[in-house]
Amino acid sequence: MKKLINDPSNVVEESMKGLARAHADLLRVHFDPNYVVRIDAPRGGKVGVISGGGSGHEPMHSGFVGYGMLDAACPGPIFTSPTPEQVVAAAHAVNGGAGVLFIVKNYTGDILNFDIAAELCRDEGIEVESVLIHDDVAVEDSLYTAGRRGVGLTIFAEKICGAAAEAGLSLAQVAAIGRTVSERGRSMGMALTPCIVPAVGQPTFTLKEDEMEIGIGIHGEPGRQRSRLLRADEITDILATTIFDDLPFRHGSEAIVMVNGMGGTPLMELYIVFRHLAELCDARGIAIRRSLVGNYITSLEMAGCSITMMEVDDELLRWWDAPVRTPALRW
Amino acid sequence: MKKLINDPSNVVEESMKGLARAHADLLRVHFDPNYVVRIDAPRGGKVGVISGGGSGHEPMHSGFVGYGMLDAACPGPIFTSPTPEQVVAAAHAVNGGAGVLFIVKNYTGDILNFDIAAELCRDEGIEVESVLIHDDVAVEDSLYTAGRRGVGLTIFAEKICGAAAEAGLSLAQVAAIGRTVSERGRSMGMALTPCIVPAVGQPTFTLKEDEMEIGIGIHGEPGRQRSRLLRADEITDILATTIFDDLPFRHGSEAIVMVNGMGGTPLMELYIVFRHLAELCDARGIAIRRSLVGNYITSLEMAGCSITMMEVDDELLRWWDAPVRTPALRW
Amino acid sequence: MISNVRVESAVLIDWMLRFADKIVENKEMLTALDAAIGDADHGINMARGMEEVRRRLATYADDDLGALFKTIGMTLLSKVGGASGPLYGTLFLRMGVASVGKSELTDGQFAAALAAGVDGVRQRGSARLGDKTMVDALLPAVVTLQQALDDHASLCDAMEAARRAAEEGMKATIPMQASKGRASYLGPRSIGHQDPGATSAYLLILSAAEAICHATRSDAIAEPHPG
Amino acid sequence: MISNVRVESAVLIDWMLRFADKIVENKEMLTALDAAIGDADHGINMARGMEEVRRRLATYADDDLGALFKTIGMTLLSKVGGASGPLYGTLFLRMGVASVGKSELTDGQFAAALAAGVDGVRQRGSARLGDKTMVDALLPAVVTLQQALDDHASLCDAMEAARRAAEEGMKATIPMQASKGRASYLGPRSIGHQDPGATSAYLLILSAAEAICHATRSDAIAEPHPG
Ligand SMILES: Nc1ncnc2c1ncn2[C@@H]1O[C@H](COP(=O)(O)OP(=O)(O)O)[C@@H](O)[C@H]1O
Ligand SMILES: Nc1ncnc2c1ncn2[C@@H]1O[C@H](COP(=O)(O)OP(=O)(O)O)[C@@H](O)[C@H]1O
Ligand SMILES: [Mg+2]
Ligand SMILES: [Mg+2]
Ligand SMILES: [Mg+2]
Ligand SMILES: [Mg+2]
Repeated sequence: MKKLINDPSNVVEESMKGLARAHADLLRVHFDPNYVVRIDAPRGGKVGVISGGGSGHEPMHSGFVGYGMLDAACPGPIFTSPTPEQVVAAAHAVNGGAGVLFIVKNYTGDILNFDIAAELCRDEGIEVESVLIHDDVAVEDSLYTAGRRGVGLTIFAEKICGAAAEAGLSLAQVAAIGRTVSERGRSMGMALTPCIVPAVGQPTFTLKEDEMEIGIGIHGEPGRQRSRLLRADEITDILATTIFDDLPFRHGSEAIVMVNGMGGTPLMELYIVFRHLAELCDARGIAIRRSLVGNYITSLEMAGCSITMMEVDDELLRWWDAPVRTPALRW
Repeated sequence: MKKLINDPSNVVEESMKGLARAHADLLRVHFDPNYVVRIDAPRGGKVGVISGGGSGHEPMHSGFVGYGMLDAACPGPIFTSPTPEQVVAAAHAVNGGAGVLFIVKNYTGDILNFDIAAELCRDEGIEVESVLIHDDVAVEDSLYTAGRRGVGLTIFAEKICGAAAEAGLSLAQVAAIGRTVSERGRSMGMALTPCIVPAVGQPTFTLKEDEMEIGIGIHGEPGRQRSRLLRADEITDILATTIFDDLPFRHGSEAIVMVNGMGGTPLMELYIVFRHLAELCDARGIAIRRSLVGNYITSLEMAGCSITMMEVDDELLRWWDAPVRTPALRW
Repeated sequence: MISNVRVESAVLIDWMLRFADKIVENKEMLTALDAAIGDADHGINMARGMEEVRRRLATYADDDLGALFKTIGMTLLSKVGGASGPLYGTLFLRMGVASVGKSELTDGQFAAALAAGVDGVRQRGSARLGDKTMVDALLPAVVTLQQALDDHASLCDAMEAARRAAEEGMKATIPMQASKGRASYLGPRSIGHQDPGATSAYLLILSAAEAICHATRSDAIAEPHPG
Repeated sequence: MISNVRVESAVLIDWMLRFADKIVENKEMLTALDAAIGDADHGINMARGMEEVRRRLATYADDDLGALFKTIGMTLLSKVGGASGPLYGTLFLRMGVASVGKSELTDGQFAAALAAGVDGVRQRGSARLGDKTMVDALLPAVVTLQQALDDHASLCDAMEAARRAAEEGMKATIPMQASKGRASYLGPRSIGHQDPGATSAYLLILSAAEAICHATRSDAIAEPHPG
């Protein structure tokens, strides 16, 4: 295992310390329980937007704490959802009297911990709403399973809910906008290489030189299907077509599009994928209104990419375009 | 070789196409000869700031084209400096009558090609100044060698010269500021893993599971020294101390500091390194005035990091803080 | 006939210390099981939680079993995270609710408290038998325990039967396709692997059987020669 | 005595086509040499350039050797990049300057043009003998060529001597520590590897010797039976 770390059991805390030093103008960190919070929290009368989840997906979530996006992030251990204690402490830190919104990715662990946190917050008189993100089209959407995983769309929800909260909308309104985001977005990812959880020291799966995994999540878990290594355009075809057909995105749809790197893939390759995705959108008459290309929701050093697309109207675009000032997203 | 590419011989052009689609509001691209240019170039009366070099270091240089930074970037093939033809064409595209500044990294290939380009530009009546970046303290600085490589400080020079040019300073003034940057900055890097040039298909060197390279450049070349794998703090000690002692940075120095990822290292690890670097600066009485943590000048999918530090005064800080709007840097 | 064990604080703490030891010993194994169909952290998660439980119980004095179980439950809830933290946390919190004000449990009370805990797990996670989760080990265990007590077995014997049921339940997860938790994302690829949560749940029941039978033997030895 | 060869457009184009073939054939080898002490692109760079030279020369008609060399030089300059592009580009541009207006070169003119080219390389890169660069193959070759012609050798024989000198110069780079170019960053670690640029330079001189000696033989065969 080759990593720039000191001790596998301290990676989350040490990196939080570095984050705090590097972005002291935007955020501060709290330990035991661990959370990252906007420098100016709590803001009276403003809905507090909170997300969280396992670490190892940086910059998500901590890198999106700041003006116009998250009020707080609760980083769990690597790939392990945070505890209710963390979430409750973060809720206290950001609650300005207008309630808090939890943006929760659809994993059993995240849901259970955020649900318990919500119960505890409500017991203490803090109003809570939750938005569930479950955008991964690689996973079957069935009543008899845990449903679809929450992946790249989380960034979109954090940006858009953050903007709405910053504009002073009510908790119910911000939550409603978050649910619209959740309905309109779809994602799918693939991996060229696995990743190594520091405390484990071994890759969670292995792939031969000529193999790849299609339909992976963001926790180093194997995907839905192993396949021989394809060219970038063929991979893009598979991911994009599955996404297009699922929502579906149609001729005339307008979309915000993200080509996301899993952590170990060079930016150059992500642009190669974006290039073909744009060609496919052109061919289908889908208009790309905004885009992100880069590492936004990663799996440690995994090589690979994911595509996220969300159908938008002018209102969602306005929230997207609203100013944001965080370590990893700013305009 | 596991990469999201189609054909090794098209990676640069395909990724330029993706870049152009993703950032059509900031830049456009030109092929044969290849260059990336600000959407509003040429701007009358403004010095044009141009850089370039081999590809494979993304986001450098193309990701820094835009308002307040580069007017044009000339991407060569992977790890191969661009040709004079590219540079001359870019100079024509950005020249607004106030001349152009070349920011050149100290490699024989880059110097030769930019020198020839400068000769050709001057023949055609375009005023040219060059700033040479040679900040890599891993390399011996001797009159009898090619001197120190240009690495991370290039980003600082591009940002600061870009801001000065945007403010309307003359070519001589912008070049003088660039030379100040060049004098005051130092860098050093290390690798945990090598990288694979697509057209080669093999790593340029190999490292055992318990080995690392200290003092690598950004072209997949081996470093000055192979060592057993150390902990993040020990690695940071080596890089930082070499940099501190070289300038030297003293008690009371103020600095802009970058912890840069080589491409395949997760952000979390870079923050772990930054954390310890900040502790070392505290201990020496060096004030970190601004910082960057992330992938800014990479070597394809290489895992590892580099540290860049530049001593600053209030004037340099003002240029650093000036607004910038590029794909990879914006504030 | 073996004397009835007194299920009091010391026995329950012994249960937890044995469970903590087994979790730590089997940390890599549990993580490896989770690597195959999950995200390779179950052993790490459980060890983080149970080491903290062990620390807190080292100096634990309160005789009230409700408080004891609540401490265990809250510790797991605030240290484990993931799916298993809230689930095991809930198990002990519910056992605590069932034990409030008591300093010892009868056989039947113990079985009922455990059943309440497992019921809490089912409610929290809404998993059913066959979903390939910890419920597949826990539910057969509490059902068998109650049955054996109804059949007048000693608590030690009944727990041994429950242990066997948990073991079978754990093994039965191997051929299942997961429909709850992270393994469900794998679809048919989840088949052929033993569920990590069912495995840690088996260790929980195994530890309980050991602690109870150990206490029974100690009591049996102690009784003929009362102080 | 072997007749004097007429160094005209066809011979020089033959030289370039042979050089292009050898570069393409040895692309991997040159890149592997560059991987050891550089950045693993020398073969790729040179092949990109020489394939373009080959394409342009396929339909090349102009008899003026100055124009021919300029075309070659500009092609390399605008296609190769890196250190080798401007250096080889300069070599041919300088040969072009030395050949302007001529449609054929005498032995001495050819040697002088090549010497001017190599001198251009030295000026551009300011490398000296022993710096572990292409100069270590090129300089011995032009010195030996001039010497052999001064000693009245035929151009073919003189080029064969030059080829041997280039080969020795190329091999002599192995024990050198680089002090120019990318390999210099390696310091002592550059010792023990053959310089990639010296290797391509040897192929250049080898191709020239082959083209000239081939033309000499063709002329020799052609001469006894003039059209
Ligand atoms: N809905 C559920 N109900 C009961 N148990 C569950 C449920 N979801 C997951 N589990 C159990 O949790 C175990 C995984 O725990 P762990 O790896 O610690 O958490 P995570 O899945 O969040 O990484 C699974 O093996 C399974 O037994
Ligand atoms: N200053 C110089 N003078 C002469 N030749 C040089 C000089 N610097 C480098 N070279 C030659 O260039 C070769 C490398 O060429 P190439 O790999 O194509 O370019 P780059 O080093 O830019 O990647 C070296 O092997 C060396 O022979
Ligand atoms: Mg987990
Ligand atoms: Mg090169
Ligand atoms: Mg798990
Ligand atoms: Mg090279």
